[in-house]
Amino acid sequence: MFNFAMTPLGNLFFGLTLIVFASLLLIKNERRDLPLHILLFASLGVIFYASDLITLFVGWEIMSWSSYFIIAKSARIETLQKYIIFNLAAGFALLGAIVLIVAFAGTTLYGEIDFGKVPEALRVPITLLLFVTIAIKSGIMPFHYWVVDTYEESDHIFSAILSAIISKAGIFLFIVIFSQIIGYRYLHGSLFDILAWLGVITSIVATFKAISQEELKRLLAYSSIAQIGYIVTVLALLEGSGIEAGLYHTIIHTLVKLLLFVNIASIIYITGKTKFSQLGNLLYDYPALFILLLIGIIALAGMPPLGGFNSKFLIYTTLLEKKKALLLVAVMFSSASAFLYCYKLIYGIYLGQASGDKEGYRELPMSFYIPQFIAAIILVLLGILPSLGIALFNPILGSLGFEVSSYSSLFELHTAFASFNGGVLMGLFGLVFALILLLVTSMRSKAVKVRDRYDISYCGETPDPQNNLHYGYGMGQELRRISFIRVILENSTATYWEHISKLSGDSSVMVKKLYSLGTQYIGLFILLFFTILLFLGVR
Amino acid sequence: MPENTQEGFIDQQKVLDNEEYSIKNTQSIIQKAVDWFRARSMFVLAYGTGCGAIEMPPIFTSRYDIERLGVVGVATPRQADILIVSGYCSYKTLKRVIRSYEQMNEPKYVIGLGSCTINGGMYWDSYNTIKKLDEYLPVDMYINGCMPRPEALIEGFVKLQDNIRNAKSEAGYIQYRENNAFYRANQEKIFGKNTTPTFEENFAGMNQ
Amino acid sequence: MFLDSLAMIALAYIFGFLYYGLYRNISARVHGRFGPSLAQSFFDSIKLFLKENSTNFGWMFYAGPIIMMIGAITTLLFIPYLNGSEHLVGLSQYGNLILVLYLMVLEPLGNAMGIGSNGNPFGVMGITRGLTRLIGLELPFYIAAIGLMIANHSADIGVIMTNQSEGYNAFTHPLLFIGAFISFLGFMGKSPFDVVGAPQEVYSGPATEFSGKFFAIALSQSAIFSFAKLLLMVNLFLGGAQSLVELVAKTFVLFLVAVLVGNVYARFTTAQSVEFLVRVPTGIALVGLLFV
Amino acid sequence: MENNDNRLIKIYHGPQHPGITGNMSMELDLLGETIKGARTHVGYLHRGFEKLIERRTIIQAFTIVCRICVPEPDPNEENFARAVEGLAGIEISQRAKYIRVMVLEMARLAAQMLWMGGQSGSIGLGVVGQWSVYDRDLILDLFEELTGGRVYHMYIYPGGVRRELPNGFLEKLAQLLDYLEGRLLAYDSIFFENSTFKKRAIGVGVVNRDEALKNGYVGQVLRGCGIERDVRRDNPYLVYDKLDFEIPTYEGCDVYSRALVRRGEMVESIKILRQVIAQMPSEGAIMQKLPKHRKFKLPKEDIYVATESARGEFGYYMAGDGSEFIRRMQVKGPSLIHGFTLLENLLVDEELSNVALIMNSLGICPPEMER
Repeated sequence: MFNFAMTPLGNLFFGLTLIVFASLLLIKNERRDLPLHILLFASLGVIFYASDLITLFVGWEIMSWSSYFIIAKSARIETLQKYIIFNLAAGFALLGAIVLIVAFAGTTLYGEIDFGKVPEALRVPITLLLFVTIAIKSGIMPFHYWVVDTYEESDHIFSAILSAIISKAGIFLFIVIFSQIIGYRYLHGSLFDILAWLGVITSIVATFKAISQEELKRLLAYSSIAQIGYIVTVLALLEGSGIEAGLYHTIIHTLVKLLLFVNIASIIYITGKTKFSQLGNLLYDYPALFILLLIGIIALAGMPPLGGFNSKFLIYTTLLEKKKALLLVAVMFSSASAFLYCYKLIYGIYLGQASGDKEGYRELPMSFYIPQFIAAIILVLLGILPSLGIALFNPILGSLGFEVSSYSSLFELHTAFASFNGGVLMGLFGLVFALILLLVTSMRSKAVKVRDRYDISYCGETPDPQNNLHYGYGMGQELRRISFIRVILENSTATYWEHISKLSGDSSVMVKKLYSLGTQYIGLFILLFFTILLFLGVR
Repeated sequence: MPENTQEGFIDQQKVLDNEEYSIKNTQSIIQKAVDWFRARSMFVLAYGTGCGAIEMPPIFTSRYDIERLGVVGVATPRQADILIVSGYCSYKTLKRVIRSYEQMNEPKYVIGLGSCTINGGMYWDSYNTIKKLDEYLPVDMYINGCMPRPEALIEGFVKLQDNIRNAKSEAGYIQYRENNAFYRANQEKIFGKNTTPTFEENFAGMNQ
Repeated sequence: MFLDSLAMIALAYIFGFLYYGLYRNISARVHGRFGPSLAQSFFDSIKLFLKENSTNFGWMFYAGPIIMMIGAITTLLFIPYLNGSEHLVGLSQYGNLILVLYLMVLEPLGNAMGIGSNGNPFGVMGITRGLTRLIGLELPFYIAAIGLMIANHSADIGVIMTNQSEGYNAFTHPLLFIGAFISFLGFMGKSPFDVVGAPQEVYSGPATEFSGKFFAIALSQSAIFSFAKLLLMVNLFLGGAQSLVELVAKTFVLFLVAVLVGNVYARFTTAQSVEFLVRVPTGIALVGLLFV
Repeated sequence: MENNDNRLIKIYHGPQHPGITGNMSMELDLLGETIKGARTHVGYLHRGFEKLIERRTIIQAFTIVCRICVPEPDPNEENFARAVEGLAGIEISQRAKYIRVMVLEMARLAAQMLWMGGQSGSIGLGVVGQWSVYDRDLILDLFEELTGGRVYHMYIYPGGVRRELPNGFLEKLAQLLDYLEGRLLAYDSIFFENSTFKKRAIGVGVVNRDEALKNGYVGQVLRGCGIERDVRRDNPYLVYDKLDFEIPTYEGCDVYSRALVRRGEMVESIKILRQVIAQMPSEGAIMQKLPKHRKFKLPKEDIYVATESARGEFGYYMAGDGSEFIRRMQVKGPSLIHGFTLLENLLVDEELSNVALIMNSLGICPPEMER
């Protein structure tokens, strides 16, 4: 009944899952429900290693439901409703697509499906159904409505799983369905152009939304949406190099979000506070956490010399090769705007002046550091050896039937447009850092340490510790003065979905009214129905 | 001490001119070079404490153009080398002036501008202004007059540069560090214990 | 390679400060005064290095100027100085334009780290302004860079530079050049885009707490970095230079235009500058991109 | 304002800040860079003038009144002199009146030049300040020639003016006026017509027209709202009723309107000065005979006099008590109401970038606010 196969693609995703789960399960968490987590883990394994559509679907549903029950422990009922409605829709869409494919192809096994047998007219609806599934799971506009609330309200550690792995199930589905099962030659290109634009618009909107957030986890949730937007954009190019770039970004994003969510979970564990306006100046209390977060946001922003740059580089060069200039402009714009929320994240928590006292802070268990360390080390390693990722993806590309990219050394990331050497870059950074540090410390000028954090240049006045000096909330507020960003910030899909829910509520009331009508009306309706049938039949 | 003049006052100019009492010029070559650079580049924190602020725009703009001498205005005390106390200081202002001065990094110099910083000037009998600035801060250069002309200001700067370059007099910041108790006591006369907050801490850090 | 890189840094340091001295002099002439000596900026930076003490806000405070300096130096080393020369190439064969575009952002981000750690609200406001301005600033520049990369089928700066033998990109792609140039004015921190450290608004912005050697490093890096930016503009749009003399001439012309424009415009607010940058130069550059 | 949940941050804009006009301070509550609350802090410049004057004789007091407002000391001297003359019943000569008008208008011109530097500096347009401070210095040179002082003149004296005009002074003044008139065109192109200045200034710092009258705002704030108020016209003193000049008004109520009003006033000042040069009687005493120093006593009466300074109505209330000391002197400058009521209200929901801009356009002068 259920068929499984070990594929390189499955290996990659399952490997990521393994890293995330193994490191996260080490963290002691009294609220965690272990059986459900194991069920979720197993379901992810089923998805990644399935080799027929029914198995895939079963895995998919188990994944949705097991995460539902995990989220249900902490989330509000509205959030749960949002989650389950959207994920049910995703499941139904997937089921619909599978049924249609199987009905015409006659088999559920990946290898035997010939999409050519599906009539032309049905190909677009099937693609659309799959789009809906992928968009809901990965949170592409306008289907990201459930994502942010769910991320915010689920358990702090589970948010990491949601962002790092479960959102990637949509990416996995994209690659498997479109490149392996259906095959790019049968697909309608313009539909995917629209999807690419949807992806990039998602990332722009989510970036600005992220900047204006006040809650730590909401910022990260929007940032997840934005990053997955890039992946979808580059996958929707339907190219081998696109898959390569998408996979690279998937890896980076998984690691980064693992690091960031666990880091923020640690901060919330220590302080019990969840807002930028309540935190600040934790740098000298938790330097290790700070440096880990710094590594995380450097990778998130895609700055050299860490691994984050490699995937951005691949995305850009892929778009350049396809001459998608406008798409590339939009991607770069979004990624340039992302610096602001990256900085807000690190400033709001670790820098600036403390807002409020530090009483009641808890000791952080060492287990919180492990996932962050693992992620950070891999990110640094990928920065030095950028072609490590390519080495990893080449079997996948080969198994999917794409051209394999070549690389001369692991240090160098080579594309048709350009190449760069990660080892040289990292070496240069280290060398310059060391030299300048030497210069600074050996200088004649003594650095006099300020004992009082409030000894700042404050226009001659003396700041009062009672007054807030932490800019955590204010950062990004000024964006509302810029007209096009204001448009983004003040509109949300919430109103749209609320409208739909109101509409469906109204219609259900109508249906209900229909049922509560008197018998004579029902008779009338039946008469009407048959009359219409008769007319139709005569025609 | 040089001989007193008939009025019983010490002739300050004679003190300055007297080789015996002027500070021995014992700069090493390196120190000479360092002092040359310090004299050549002066970042000024022009604190407009009083009327004197009105003669600041002319010296920084095109008529008198003090940037020729390497004198530039900066906004924050952290980068400044020279604090210009321009005119009388009310008690409230004095506190801010002292705080700005303490936030400056050594070497730092103070220019007192106008008669009010010397002896209270016009406001000798005012209840809210200090009379002698050098009871609270070490003043390296006084420029008298009400208003001092821009030319006088420029001359003050040139003299101060000369003093720094040739190490003619002991810089005020050293006095402030070494005779801190004196200044502190005078400041406390005005502010009570409620003086600038990071006063002690800054000096504690410096001695390390 | 090491000596080569050192020579690049030294040249950039000297030219950067000389240009800054020229900037002060030219501005002074516009103001109707003499201005300081050309070497005044050197004196300032050496004086700052020689200050007896400088205020320090903890170990993270060191990081700000250092990361800024790294940003400036790495940007510089990945841009070749001369067209078709073996010398003064630095590490440019290991990098490309996309990398340089990203390295240029390192400076504000590194700055942000150090300034955040001192807890001065003015500094953070300046940083936020800078990062907000970056949103608008990068857009036209990126569009121009993308246009050039697509037109040349390469993201290698050297290739783009040598491909201009028949005509400078500034003339073959004038719209891209105009767009990039306006955003270049912003990158140089000239009016009307000088919102970051606006003294009348946010005290000194990011530099508020920098003193002594930290400020000296910040000044040096800004000299190196502005020369790197000039170099990038010359390489991308003016066909690079065959010799150092030509390089100086070309960068100086660009610099002069930036100075003169900066002198006669008032400062925008942050929102106004982003809106302006997103409307005008981006529009121009987008039209230019369509021609490519 | 309630700082709920640390959303607002508190910063001080001044006293040691390049964006503040003089030694005062604004305490600002910021949400992002948007101001949610503003409080003016003063006291940095308080010298107790009104107290000091009580223990000085009239002649002694005359030397310190000019220090009340530094950028523009002459309206103080004029107010003081006119109040003493009013109380003591001294009538000054026509020639002295013309000289006083000349000094006042030169001072207005110089003050507007300085304002122009400040206003343009507040938006980073340094070049205008460099030029205008230079041009102001040329006026100060004439002042120096006339009175001996660049900034503080101590020239307008109860009973007239202190010194005769130097030889050829009026010709020099006429030359300077021609020069300044030419310079105004340059300022137009670089400042008043500058597209970036317009973009910054139009629609910023809009004063409510009704409140402007109700709260007693004066000067450019009123005239920038299109309300034609000017002490020189409404309540003429000296020889202003014999001079032909207009009161420029603009309807915008914003920073730009106020800038244009000031520009118009510069033109009018030049016009007035030319008329003064033409009309000034060449003969006549400049100084009335005054009682001896210790016998110069003021009757037990009080008086209010007002002069139109470069920033609006500047009034003195003076009361004598029959002794050689002034019993009470109260200064009413334009800055107090502008700096407190108006500025605190205007800044709410404004950007931080516009604080210096608005403050400069209101013409706030802290020394005169605190005395």
